[in-house]
Amino acid sequence: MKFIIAIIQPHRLEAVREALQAIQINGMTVTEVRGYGRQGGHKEIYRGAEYAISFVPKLKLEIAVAENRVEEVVTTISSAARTGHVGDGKIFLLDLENVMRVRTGEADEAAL
Amino acid sequence: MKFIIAIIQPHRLEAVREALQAIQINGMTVTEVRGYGRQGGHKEIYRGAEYAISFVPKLKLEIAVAENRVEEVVTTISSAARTGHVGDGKIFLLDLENVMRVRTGEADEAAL
Amino acid sequence: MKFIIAIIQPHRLEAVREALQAIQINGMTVTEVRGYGRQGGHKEIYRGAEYAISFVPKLKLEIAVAENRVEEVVTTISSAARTGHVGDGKIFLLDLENVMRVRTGEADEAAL
Amino acid sequence: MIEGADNAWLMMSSALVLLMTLPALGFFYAGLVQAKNVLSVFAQCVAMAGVASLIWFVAGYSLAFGGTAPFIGDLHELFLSALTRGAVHPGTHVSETAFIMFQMTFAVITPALIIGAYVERIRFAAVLMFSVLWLLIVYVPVVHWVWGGGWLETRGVLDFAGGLVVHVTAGVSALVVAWQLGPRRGFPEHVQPPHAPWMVVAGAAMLWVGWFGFNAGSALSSGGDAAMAMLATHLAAATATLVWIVIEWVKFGKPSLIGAVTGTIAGLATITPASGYVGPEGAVLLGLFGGSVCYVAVLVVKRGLKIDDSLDVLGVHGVGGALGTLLLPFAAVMGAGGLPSALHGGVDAQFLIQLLGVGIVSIWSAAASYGIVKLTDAVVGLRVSRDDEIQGLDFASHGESAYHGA
Amino acid sequence: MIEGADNAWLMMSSALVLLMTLPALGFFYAGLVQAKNVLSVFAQCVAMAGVASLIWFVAGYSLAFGGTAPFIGDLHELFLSALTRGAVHPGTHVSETAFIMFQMTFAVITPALIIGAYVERIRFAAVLMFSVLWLLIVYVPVVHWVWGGGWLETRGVLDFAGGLVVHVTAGVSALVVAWQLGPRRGFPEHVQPPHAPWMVVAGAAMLWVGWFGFNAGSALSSGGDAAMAMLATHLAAATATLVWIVIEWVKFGKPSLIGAVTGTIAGLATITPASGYVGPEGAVLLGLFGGSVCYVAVLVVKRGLKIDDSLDVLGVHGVGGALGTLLLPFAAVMGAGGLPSALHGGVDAQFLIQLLGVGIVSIWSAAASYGIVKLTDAVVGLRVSRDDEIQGLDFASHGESAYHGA
Amino acid sequence: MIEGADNAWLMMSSALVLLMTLPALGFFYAGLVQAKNVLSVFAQCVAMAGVASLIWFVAGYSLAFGGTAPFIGDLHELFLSALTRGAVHPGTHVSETAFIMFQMTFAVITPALIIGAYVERIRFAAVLMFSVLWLLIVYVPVVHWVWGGGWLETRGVLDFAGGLVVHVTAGVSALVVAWQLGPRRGFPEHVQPPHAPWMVVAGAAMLWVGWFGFNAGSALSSGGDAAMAMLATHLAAATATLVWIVIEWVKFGKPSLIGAVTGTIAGLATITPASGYVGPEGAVLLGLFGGSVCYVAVLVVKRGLKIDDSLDVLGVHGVGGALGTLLLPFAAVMGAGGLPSALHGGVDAQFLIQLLGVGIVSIWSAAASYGIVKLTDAVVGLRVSRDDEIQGLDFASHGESAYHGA
Ligand SMILES: Nc1ncnc2c1ncn2[C@@H]1O[C@H](COP(=O)(O)OP(=O)(O)O)[C@@H](O)[C@H]1O
Ligand SMILES: Nc1ncnc2c1ncn2[C@@H]1O[C@H](COP(=O)(O)OP(=O)(O)O)[C@@H](O)[C@H]1O
Ligand SMILES: Nc1ncnc2c1ncn2[C@@H]1O[C@H](COP(=O)(O)OP(=O)(O)O)[C@@H](O)[C@H]1O
Repeated sequence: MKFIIAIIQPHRLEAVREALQAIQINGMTVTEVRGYGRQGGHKEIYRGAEYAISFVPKLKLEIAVAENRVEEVVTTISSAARTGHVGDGKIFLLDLENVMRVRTGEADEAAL
Repeated sequence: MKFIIAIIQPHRLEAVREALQAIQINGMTVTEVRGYGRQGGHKEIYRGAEYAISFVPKLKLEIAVAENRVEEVVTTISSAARTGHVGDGKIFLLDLENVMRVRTGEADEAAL
Repeated sequence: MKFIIAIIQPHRLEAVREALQAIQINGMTVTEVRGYGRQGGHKEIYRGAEYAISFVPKLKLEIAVAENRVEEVVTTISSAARTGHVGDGKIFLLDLENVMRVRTGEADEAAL
Repeated sequence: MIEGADNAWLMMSSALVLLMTLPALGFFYAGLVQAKNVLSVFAQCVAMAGVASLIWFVAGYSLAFGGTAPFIGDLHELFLSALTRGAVHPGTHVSETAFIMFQMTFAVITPALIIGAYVERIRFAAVLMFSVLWLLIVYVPVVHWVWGGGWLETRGVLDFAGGLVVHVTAGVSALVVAWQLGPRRGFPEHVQPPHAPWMVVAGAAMLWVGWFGFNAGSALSSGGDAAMAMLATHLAAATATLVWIVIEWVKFGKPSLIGAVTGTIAGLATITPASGYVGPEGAVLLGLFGGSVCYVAVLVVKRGLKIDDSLDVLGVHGVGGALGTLLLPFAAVMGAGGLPSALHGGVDAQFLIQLLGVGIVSIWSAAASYGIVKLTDAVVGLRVSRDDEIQGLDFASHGESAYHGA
Repeated sequence: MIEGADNAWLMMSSALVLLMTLPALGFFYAGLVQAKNVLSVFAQCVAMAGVASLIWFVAGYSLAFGGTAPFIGDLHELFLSALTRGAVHPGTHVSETAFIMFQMTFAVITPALIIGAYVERIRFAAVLMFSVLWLLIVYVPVVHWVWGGGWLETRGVLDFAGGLVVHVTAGVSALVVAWQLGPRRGFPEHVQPPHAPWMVVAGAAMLWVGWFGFNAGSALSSGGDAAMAMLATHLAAATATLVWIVIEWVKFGKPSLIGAVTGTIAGLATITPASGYVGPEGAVLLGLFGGSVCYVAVLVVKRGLKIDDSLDVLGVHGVGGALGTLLLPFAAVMGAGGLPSALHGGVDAQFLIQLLGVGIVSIWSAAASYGIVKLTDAVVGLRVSRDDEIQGLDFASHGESAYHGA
Repeated sequence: MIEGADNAWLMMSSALVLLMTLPALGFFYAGLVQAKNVLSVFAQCVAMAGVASLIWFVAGYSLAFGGTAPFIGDLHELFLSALTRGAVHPGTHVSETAFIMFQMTFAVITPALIIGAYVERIRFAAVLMFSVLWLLIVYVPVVHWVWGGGWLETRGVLDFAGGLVVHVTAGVSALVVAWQLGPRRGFPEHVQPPHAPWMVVAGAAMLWVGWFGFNAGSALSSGGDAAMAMLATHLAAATATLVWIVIEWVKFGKPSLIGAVTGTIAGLATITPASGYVGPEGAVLLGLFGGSVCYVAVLVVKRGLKIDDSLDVLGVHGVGGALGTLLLPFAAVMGAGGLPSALHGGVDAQFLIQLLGVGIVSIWSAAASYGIVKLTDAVVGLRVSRDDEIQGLDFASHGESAYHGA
């Protein structure tokens, strides 16, 4: 199994969720994060002076998937999240050794 | 070493923390997240109309543990977090290559 | 590639960001988390009674780096984040199998 | 002669009515939008306080209350440059200064109510241009017709504190703006829930309190009439609040807080035109109707017309104001506290006059607003870009964000 | 004859007292609970404004102020249907309408104070049922006894603005409700800290301001007596704030903000019954006692009685109100600003009368509340399910959440 | 003789001015700081309300308004122990009690304004010690000089509602404190943006409303003069708001909300000394100057002087107050609403007198504040440790945190 971590633009969440649902991926965990990257931050004005905000709001999705679905899921996320602008985000792929469903104690792919 | 990521119901935090403390696991990092899964979301009413909230509040615990304690820790978390309802959450197990304590520079299990 | 997870004191963020920028590490993702560890929590007073807050605010940095830069990055973070007090945090090192830039579809180190 | 007590009450009422816009309406509306548009709502309210006050100072007051020509006032009081400290407002015992101030706070809140229709997608420049023109072309003439000795007042139209002048003008115009501007991205399926219901209720609470100034202040005196208007206002608000709670409880099994306070505002809008003419029983009656009719109206606009009048300005304010105006004659004859003597030719005759008022004011508001919106669109553009809408107006229009990591 | 100035002041005071419930008390209490119960607190406050006002309209006012029978008023003013605009409240120069309005805002806030005892675990239906019965069975009779010409007033009990009528009734009843309802999950070891202290202080600040209407409005006139009551109120609040700051500073090394404003409220509750009878020095004395005694009382209830009167309604309001009632005779004789002539038979005699008042009102509040709670439990059930309590009342009872991701 | 209407208006104004400190200024300042220092700002405001009120009660009022010696009042009214309920304030128709109360709210807000200079790094004990001394050594004497029959009043200095007494004293002293205390960590490059702009605007809105009490209340009567002061206040605020919006729009392409409301406060500070002497046109003129001059002043202090007057107390309040004081003679002669007869010896002569007032009050404020700061530093220490500053004053000084996980 793999553990996918995707950083996306906040307003793409619904699109990604729907795209994943369409391919029967029905579980994920979302965190509000702040990203720093090429996109750079922005300037805010405060009483006539400008100051820099280095970090921009992003969402982080964490999705555990079975080995055989990894590619499909990554493609789905990236096409639903893409707007073509700098700052669209990244998808990280980590190895997932095991997973367990708390409620039932099921493990491995049965727990996803 | 392993890196355990547990998604739990927010109100189980204290129970899990106490259970872990009881087995001398004294470090973890907690994040407020929103989960999407079988549990589904809920409906909220807004001026006479209902709309769907797909995500439910969850907590994510991250706990690095030595190899030999993994099983014990996973069992402890899952039994302290279990309520028997859909939405109780998941425990993910990743491999942890190394860890370092910032204050001292200690590495490996000494740093936990 | 490696996936570095660093837990640091909130007020060290700017220092760490600048130190990383100085060595041309220009991407990271930051999350507000609450940590539990040796540092312990603190007491707050509420209407004449004290109660314990077990968790303290921390920041979690996630940084994907190419294999050959791992050591340099870990050292940079840990020296910029260090204050010498308990609670300075930890750095975790996980293996990163792959990464993809959403905007372009680039993969591997090119995507960092 | 200036009566100190009447003047004190009118000044206090002015403070209360300004409180309704700043911060009450700001809270109320800002809590209903998404977190990325919070500051833009407040900025619109603050700018409205600035712009409307200056318009009022330059020409608005003169055009509204100068002379008694049927359709519009005169220009004798431009820049208020002839205003003396001792001047008494005709027919009252309040100073002209206090009267101007009181009315200025009305000129601020009325265009501010329309904000609810265009939040989360309008250009800031369009807000300013629209509001300036709207004040001069819609608001000021209607004030003159109904309160300034104009033709509707001559016909006998009754509007104690602004059911027509404030709520119908704002509500109808809001619909026109929302229609022309188009809906927010995702409307109606993916509209996001109010980002901060606590802010909504804080705003509603201060609106309730401020409304005492709005309605009881409109008595322009501090005696039993003002206090009866306050009592009526409060009872209508209380009743409509409970009506909305009951409806949602029955329908959904849970009464929502936003629903309850929406009922409050509906009750307040409904009692407004009638507040000086009814007693406690009439007020409760208006609260019952206000709560239930506005409940239906909100759904009709959203689902029936499919217009994204985002925060329900027509459904709550427009419908409430019209309803109160129309029910006024019936409510005025209930109980010893009503004022049937104010009716011209009895309940039925007054009802027809009121109907005329609602009709004319609605048509004028709709037509003129349509023209103003078109002009505004042509000159400065109505709507922000899709990217700006997605990013949120707080940053896109004002370069700020509402919440910096607690 | 209606005096415009007195009437204006009473109307203004009514606005201030409504502000105390909406939004002040809402903020104060909502900030003290957990984030998942914020809206339920506001919903309880809003519903209280609706319910209590209608009860007052239907029968409450008549039963409280109709006639001077010893135990309860009459039914002549049901539905306020005989109320005329020109009616003057007997013995004053304010209109009956203004007096009813003013008293209505008291009928709203008193049951709203009790909210602090049952937050985070009560059923919304139980709140409504309890409050309706409590208003009719506890509040209205006590108002009649103390202010409506009833038997305690005849005996000479002094309660200027509601130390007995408002704070003792609410405080004692709160304890009974909290006891019957049982503690929140985790009480007392794992009680969560207030989720938003800024909200608590915002509420306390507005309570302080609104209290001027509460106390100085109770003079029912706008002369030197009202202003002295305002001055006394302010000084007692200021003093008790500092007392609490000093105690915590000494005890914990850090004065907390919530502590400071709890002191404020304690001082305000303590001065309330005495505010019309004391001068500045008496006020400062009451502030000193109010701050320190309530500090101890809060700890005693929580640790001693182990009752989860969650937001300390008894410790702050009940004890403060009783204390002020009892100290009134002593404070009234201090300085030129006091009003010793108001005392019946001197300080000691008056003290005994006051003691009688506190005793009777406490006993009645406790006994009647016990019965009402039992009945409410039997009919609609007092407490939400464990799951609902864990999930939070905002969603469980109202289908909403207070904060949607900033 | 006490006039009920004047007294009612003054009481109401007192409530409004207290609202300016609690919660308005609290919100305004707390929104501008970082999330970890929110509660400390509120705590400073609350403590100020406590401390300043008691100082006023003990000796402040007596020293400010007792007798007409040129430099300081007398001690006849210590502890207000001779204050009677019927006493009339000389030269007015308000009760002495109401006057004391009104002035007490000024004594609360003036030192509270200075909070803006020292937020995020001062010790709480230093706040208290500095404020007590500052009230007695700076504020009270200046009140006496300008309003209490002292030497500046004798010279003919005009200051209707506190341009000199409140804003210049606070602004100049703020600069001295900020300079002595040193800048916040990271100033000026890494200063964090305001953590909650919505809180800033909520505070500004309530300040705007409360300022009606501040300025129009200073008329000490409720007739046309008070209402003209209110009108002038409102127009200046509205104008300066728009000025700031326009400047930022032109300069940055986006008008910020915090900029707009900073303009509001600048306009309000500027009109304050002149509010009783000008008509609508003079008010708009002052708004134009207030908005633009304070805009420049804020930048000059930060970039030119490089002093971390964190929330711009000098740039906004000090400069605004001085500016209004100096422009007063010119604005007073505009339009029928001005009061040229109040000027001593014409516009130019009065200007020189005003200049004297600004000069003297600035020098006294600066010199005395310098001494007080030094003494405070020696006795309790001015600044928290570096660790405490990093951790934030909310926890370090008060043991609390503002936001517990929504
Ligand atoms: N090396 C990295 N490690 C972790 N997160 C990163 C890294 N680089 C970028 N990110 C995350 O991805 C987001 C988008 O990256 P950015 O460089 O701005 O745009 P793009 O991915 O389109 O090139 C950042 O805001 C940050 O959250
Ligand atoms: N595939 C997944 N990847 C990551 N997180 C998941 C995944 N599936 C579920 N989760 C997380 O676990 C939580 C509980 O899952 P859910 O399916 O609702 O209940 P259960 O685990 O009891 O079957 C979700 O809210 C989500 O945060
Ligand atoms: N075993 C662990 N797993 C995950 N996070 C941990 C673990 N131990 C500590 N942490 C995180 O690191 C932070 C600092 O740890 P702590 O023990 O307090 O200090 P130090 O690292 O200086 O010994 C904690 O607040 C927590 O967020």
